[in-house]
Amino acid sequence: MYLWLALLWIIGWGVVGAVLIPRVYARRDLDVSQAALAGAMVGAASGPFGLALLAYFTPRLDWKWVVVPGAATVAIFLTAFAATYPNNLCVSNSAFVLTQVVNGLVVGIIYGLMALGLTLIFSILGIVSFAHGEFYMLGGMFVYYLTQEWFPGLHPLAAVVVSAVLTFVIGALFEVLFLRPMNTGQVERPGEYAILVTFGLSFFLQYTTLALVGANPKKVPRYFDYPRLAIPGEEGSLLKVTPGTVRLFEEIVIPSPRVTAAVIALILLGLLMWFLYRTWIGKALRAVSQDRQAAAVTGINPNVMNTLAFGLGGMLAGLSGASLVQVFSWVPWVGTQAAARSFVIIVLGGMGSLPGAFVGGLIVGVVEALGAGCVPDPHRAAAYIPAYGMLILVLVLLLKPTGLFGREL
Amino acid sequence: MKRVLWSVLLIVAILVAMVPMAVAAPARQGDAGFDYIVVKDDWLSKLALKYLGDVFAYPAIAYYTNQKAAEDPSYAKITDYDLIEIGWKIYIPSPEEAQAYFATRAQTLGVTEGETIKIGALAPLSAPGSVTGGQAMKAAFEIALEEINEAGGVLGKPVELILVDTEGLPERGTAAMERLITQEKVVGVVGEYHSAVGLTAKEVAHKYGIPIIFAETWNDNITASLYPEVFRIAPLSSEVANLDANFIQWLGAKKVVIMTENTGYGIPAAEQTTKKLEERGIEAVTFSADIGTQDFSGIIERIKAENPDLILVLLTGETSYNFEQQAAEAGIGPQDVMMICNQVADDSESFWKNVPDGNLCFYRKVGLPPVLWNEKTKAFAEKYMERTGKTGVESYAMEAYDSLWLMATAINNAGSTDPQAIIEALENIEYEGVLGTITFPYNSKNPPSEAGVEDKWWHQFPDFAAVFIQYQEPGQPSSEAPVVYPEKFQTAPPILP
Amino acid sequence: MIELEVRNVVKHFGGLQALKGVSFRINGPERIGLIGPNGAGKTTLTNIISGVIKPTSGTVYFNGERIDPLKPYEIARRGLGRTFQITRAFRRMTVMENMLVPALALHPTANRRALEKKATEILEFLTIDHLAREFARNLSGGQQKLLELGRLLMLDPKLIILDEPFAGVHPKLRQTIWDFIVHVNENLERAFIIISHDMDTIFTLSKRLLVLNYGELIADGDPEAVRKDPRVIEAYLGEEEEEVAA
Amino acid sequence: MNRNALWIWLPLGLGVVVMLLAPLALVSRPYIMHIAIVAYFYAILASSWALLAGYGGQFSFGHMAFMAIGAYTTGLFAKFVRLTTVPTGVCPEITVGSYTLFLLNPVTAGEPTCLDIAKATMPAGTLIYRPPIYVGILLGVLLGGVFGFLIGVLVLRLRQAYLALFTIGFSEILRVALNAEIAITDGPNGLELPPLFPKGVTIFGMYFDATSKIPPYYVMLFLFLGSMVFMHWLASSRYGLFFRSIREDEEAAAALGVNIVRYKVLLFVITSMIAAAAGAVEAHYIGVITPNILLILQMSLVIAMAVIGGMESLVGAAIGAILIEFALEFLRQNITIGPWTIDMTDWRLVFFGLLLMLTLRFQNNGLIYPIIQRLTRAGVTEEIAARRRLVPETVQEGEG
Repeated sequence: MYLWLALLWIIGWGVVGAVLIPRVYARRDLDVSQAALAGAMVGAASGPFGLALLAYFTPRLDWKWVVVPGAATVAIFLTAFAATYPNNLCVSNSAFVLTQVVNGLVVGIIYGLMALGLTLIFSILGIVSFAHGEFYMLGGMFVYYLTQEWFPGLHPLAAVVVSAVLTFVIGALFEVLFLRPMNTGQVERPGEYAILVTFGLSFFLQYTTLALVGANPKKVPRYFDYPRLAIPGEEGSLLKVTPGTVRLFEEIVIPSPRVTAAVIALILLGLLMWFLYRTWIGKALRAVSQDRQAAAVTGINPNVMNTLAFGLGGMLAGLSGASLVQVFSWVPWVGTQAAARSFVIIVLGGMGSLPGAFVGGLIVGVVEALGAGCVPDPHRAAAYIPAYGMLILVLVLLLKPTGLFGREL
Repeated sequence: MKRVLWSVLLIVAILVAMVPMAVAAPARQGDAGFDYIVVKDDWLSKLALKYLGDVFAYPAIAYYTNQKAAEDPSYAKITDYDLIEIGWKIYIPSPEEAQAYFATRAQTLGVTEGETIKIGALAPLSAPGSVTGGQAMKAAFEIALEEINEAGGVLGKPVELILVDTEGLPERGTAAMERLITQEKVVGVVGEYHSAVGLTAKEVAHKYGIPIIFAETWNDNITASLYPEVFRIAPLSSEVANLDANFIQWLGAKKVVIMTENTGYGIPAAEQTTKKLEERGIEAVTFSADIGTQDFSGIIERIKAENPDLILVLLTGETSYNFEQQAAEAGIGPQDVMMICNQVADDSESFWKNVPDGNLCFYRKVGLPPVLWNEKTKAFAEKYMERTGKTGVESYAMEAYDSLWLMATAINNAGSTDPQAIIEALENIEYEGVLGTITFPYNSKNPPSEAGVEDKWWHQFPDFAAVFIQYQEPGQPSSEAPVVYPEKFQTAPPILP
Repeated sequence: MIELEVRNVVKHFGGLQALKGVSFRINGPERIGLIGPNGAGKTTLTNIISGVIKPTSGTVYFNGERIDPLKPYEIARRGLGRTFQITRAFRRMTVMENMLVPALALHPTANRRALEKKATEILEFLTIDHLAREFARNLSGGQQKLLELGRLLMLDPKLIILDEPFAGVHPKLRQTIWDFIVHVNENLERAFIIISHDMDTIFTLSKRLLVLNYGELIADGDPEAVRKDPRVIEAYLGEEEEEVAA
Repeated sequence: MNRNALWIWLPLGLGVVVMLLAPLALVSRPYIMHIAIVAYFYAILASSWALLAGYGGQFSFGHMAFMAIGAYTTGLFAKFVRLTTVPTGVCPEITVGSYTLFLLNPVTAGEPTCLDIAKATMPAGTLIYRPPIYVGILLGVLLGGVFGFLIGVLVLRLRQAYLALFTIGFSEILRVALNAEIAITDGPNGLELPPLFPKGVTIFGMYFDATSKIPPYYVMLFLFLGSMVFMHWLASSRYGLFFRSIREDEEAAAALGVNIVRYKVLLFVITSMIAAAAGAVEAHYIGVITPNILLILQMSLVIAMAVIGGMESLVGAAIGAILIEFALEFLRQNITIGPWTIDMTDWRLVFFGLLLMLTLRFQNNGLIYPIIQRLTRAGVTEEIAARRRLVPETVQEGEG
């Protein structure tokens, strides 16, 4: 009951604030870039009182005006939630909440890696690849076929590397064949063309895979069996490792394949950062993403960079697939939801922002875990999983289309 | 101009691609056979299309050429249909000769020349349907079809099976039924996996009065609408719930978590099971998830907090594997609490690959327990596993196989393809199948209302057997996994975690 | 009546002061050149007058009505037309369709044939009437500039702001544009504000010159006076090289 | 009427005549009729999407969501709304005159609704009516328009990929909600709807029962032709010019006096209403509607139809949709399990994806539109060349 009242308050005054405050600011010739978001947050947190003050004094809006009332809104929501469902595990059991958060973070790292590929493509080519999920699917499929069917006994990590190369090649090939014409003026509406042609690619890859490998779920055994380990000791251990699980503080259990996947993802992130910031090609890529013309003048061939970026982007998706095929069962349509999640992440983080993709991945991971963990009705909790991310997407696009770390639109 | 040319070319290409599929090109009549020297870019099917008007008539060319080669060495000998060389002399038969060849060939297969009897089949073969299930059913249909035709077909004519993809979508189910009945003029329809599709398909069958035997649609309402055309050899959802509840009670569980999929199969099944469990004083909590959910970690923590003695998995396909393995990894797998895994676990190779930590899983298997397998079941299982490379036979494959055989038998019994006659034959049938002896005791002569049973038993195969099997060693093939319940079939006691 | 009054317009972009209180008046069908070094605020001023951006402070009146709070399309419908620095023809529409957009926006219920006739006349003057059914994307750059001018005239504007009308145009077409401006200004009595980097053209073409430098209006007068203005000379000293490049 | 116009109107007129008379030939082949009805349904969706995206440049992936809003509105209306002569006293209701309009409460299967409870107390002979189908359809169209307005206003600032992502998000949320709220929408099982003419219909003295395909064929055909005529009129009126100018360059259009906000929102409202109408009629025809029609796969089908036909042409998109619907159905037919098996179920969508990509890459305007354009623009080049000679002073080439 309290919860619904609180939600009504938050949404109602949030909308009022989001609509009203920009108008007030515009009328007074003030900077309105943050007004919608700040208005929504202040409205949601403090209702008419805060809004009246804001409209009267019209202070300069910086990030504080978003973060503080934002936090207050979350606090109101949580309080109302706790008051309505005092027996909910998210209220009564801190270990449970912690487990959910840690689980969300672990998965979020991998989501982030995948979204990083998408954001890399966006920052260089200026397009959103709708075929991103299929690269993720292919990455996993390649590892499965390499280690289980074609070369049994091949070390999974070697297969991960090969699968990365293959997804890179597919991405680069597609870029050369279908996306390059965009830059040479052969295509009338580049933006729309890019959406559609990647869409077509997604269709093509998914159904070709289905026709070739069928619908039976595939899975690779976990890459590493961890040694048994307990720190400091078996009793009251802080960290306890068994072949299949990693246990923190006795309470938080993370399956080991996920830890492996997250560690692979973190290593890859490091490699990617090194590549982008320390190598000549990486610097050239970043230069192209900042200013195409200027980069071209300094002798960087933007076409090559495009191919490289699309291949790399596909490869990152493929790598996250390759590291998750030991966690989830793999079918040809496995990429659809993963792709949708990547869209959410890059919008949340800011399109084209690398740190944004990583942070966005963590946030989405945690939100999904908490959503599944905390929504009171057990029937709805999991059924709405795909919607949690989409809700973030829609809200971000409405309130702050540039995302957390985005450049101006 | 160039663009228009392109467009016209592409459209023409599409249309040309469609034409041979829509209408088979008529064979040219009256031409005599002749010799032909192979030139560049020839291949047999192309020649067959060109001279015989049928792209699939190439075996006839090979047959006659080889016959001539036996007498006259100047003719080439074709051992591989895909390999002909430039300069080879081959013999292109006249269309009559080609037809004669196919007629004799058909006879050697036990099929008489002439029109075929068409039976329609429904199965989900593309997403969002359960492609896994659909493909298994398809393989079973193929086996049954071959056997039927080898045994001489139906009413002395070969059976033609027209399998239509329903995509798991009710609206596609309607379209598929419309097509089968009005376009293909099938005399009966068999199959289907998804209950949601079954619910709409039965309406079309009823509208046109064509008999349909449902293979794997468990929803009670399918038979409960008392349509004379609708038969079912799959179990009833509510009865399965009853079986599950009995088993759970027998295992001694006090608190059960049901993890179900958010579909026309999962939701009612979970509701019915909950009801049956409550009648037995067992507490049940249901969690539901979208099909295709990958990450269950959030839900699994909640299930853990419920502290159940038993988890019943009503998810299907890869979603069930995802849940079972993740539960095992999080410490509430089958080795920690009792878990009734989904029946897809019966494909043990796939199961162990996807759920390596799934030892001690129970699963329900509809159909006869292996100890009671008849010769037919064993023969089918062998063929099926050979064809699909699987290590077990799913119940829906058995049901698909039986549904087609049942329809063929009924037509033979009826002695005609008249729908009314077939329906009557089905009502009186007593057919030995891989599922056991199939009968439909609650029919127009013995309606459920008079027999004192619920409407859902109408035209329902009542004796569907179901046993519970448990994997007791990691990697165990399902054929070796023991039956643990019911006790009269028990081959080993259950191992409780 | 043509009367534009810009009163003390100030515009900030973050910390940057793009305009520092610009005021001027236009009365009647004048032909005004607006010049200034790069970054002087010429485009900002145009955008404020046409309503694309709002001034931080200050007001703009057009024919006695305050227009700075209005939306761009409302300002356009009041008879204040503009072009953009880069050519912005509607590329996937035919020349005639390009011409009809402003006309129908202004007179939604007008007889289409009459509008087409009017458009044809304008196109004839601009020597591109034979291209009426051609898609704008198939026109050369100069022809697209001509189309933009013609399209603007269909809006029946009282005051026309042209942003670099001669940039990158073939010398022969340049003459056509020049004639067009003079014709519309003198025969149809419309006012012009022309922004250009091309000093020769602008000094010859305009009757009055406004000079912006660092967001301030440093000169306002007839071309000869402006040419001798020490502040203008100072502003342009050392800028000549860049001007040519632009 | 000149020669060119004849070449356009003749085939179009012939096509319409064929469509009108087709049932005479197909009366014994309901399956072909069925495909035709579904093809018209997709044609309406593809052409209205072409108006939205091809003309207006609003790249929405939410078109199926509006269709679903239309379908579910009329479905829920038929499921929950009843009229009676006596107030029930237990259901939420309003009484107007001697009639009471009331809502049934959502219940899980098997439980009694408030009407079942109320029936016990109602006097004998009380009449309970289902409101007519067309009211539900109109409501669906209206609600489609309302949602179109809301989405149109919300996405004003968003371009291209952002708009695409926003609309995907909207449509996914709707799908998940329809899936999860089983008590109301019947979830993935699908909401069952009464047929378009529950009691059958008599046209020109001929009676057609509720299951006959002829009345729904004509309803869908007239909806299709009607919306085509309307959209064609709209596209060739000033609205069409404004939509296209907004697609080309919003800022330039505004500088020429076009009220961008108004026309963008209007475009969303109109196309959403058309989609909703198609969805409502289709849902009644099929008899069941499931949330799966909101899968991105279904949306991509509509988009691909429009693209392959030609996004910038309403007629092109419609023809593309009809051709592809028939092609997909016939390609599907090839799964015969006889001596030879060609598994088209697996490969047909592969070819379809390939066709989409190749069309985009090499035939940007689709496959149908260039042909139409060739007819409508026949002679333009010659005319330009001819008139150029008449105007010798024309300067040949600028140096853009």
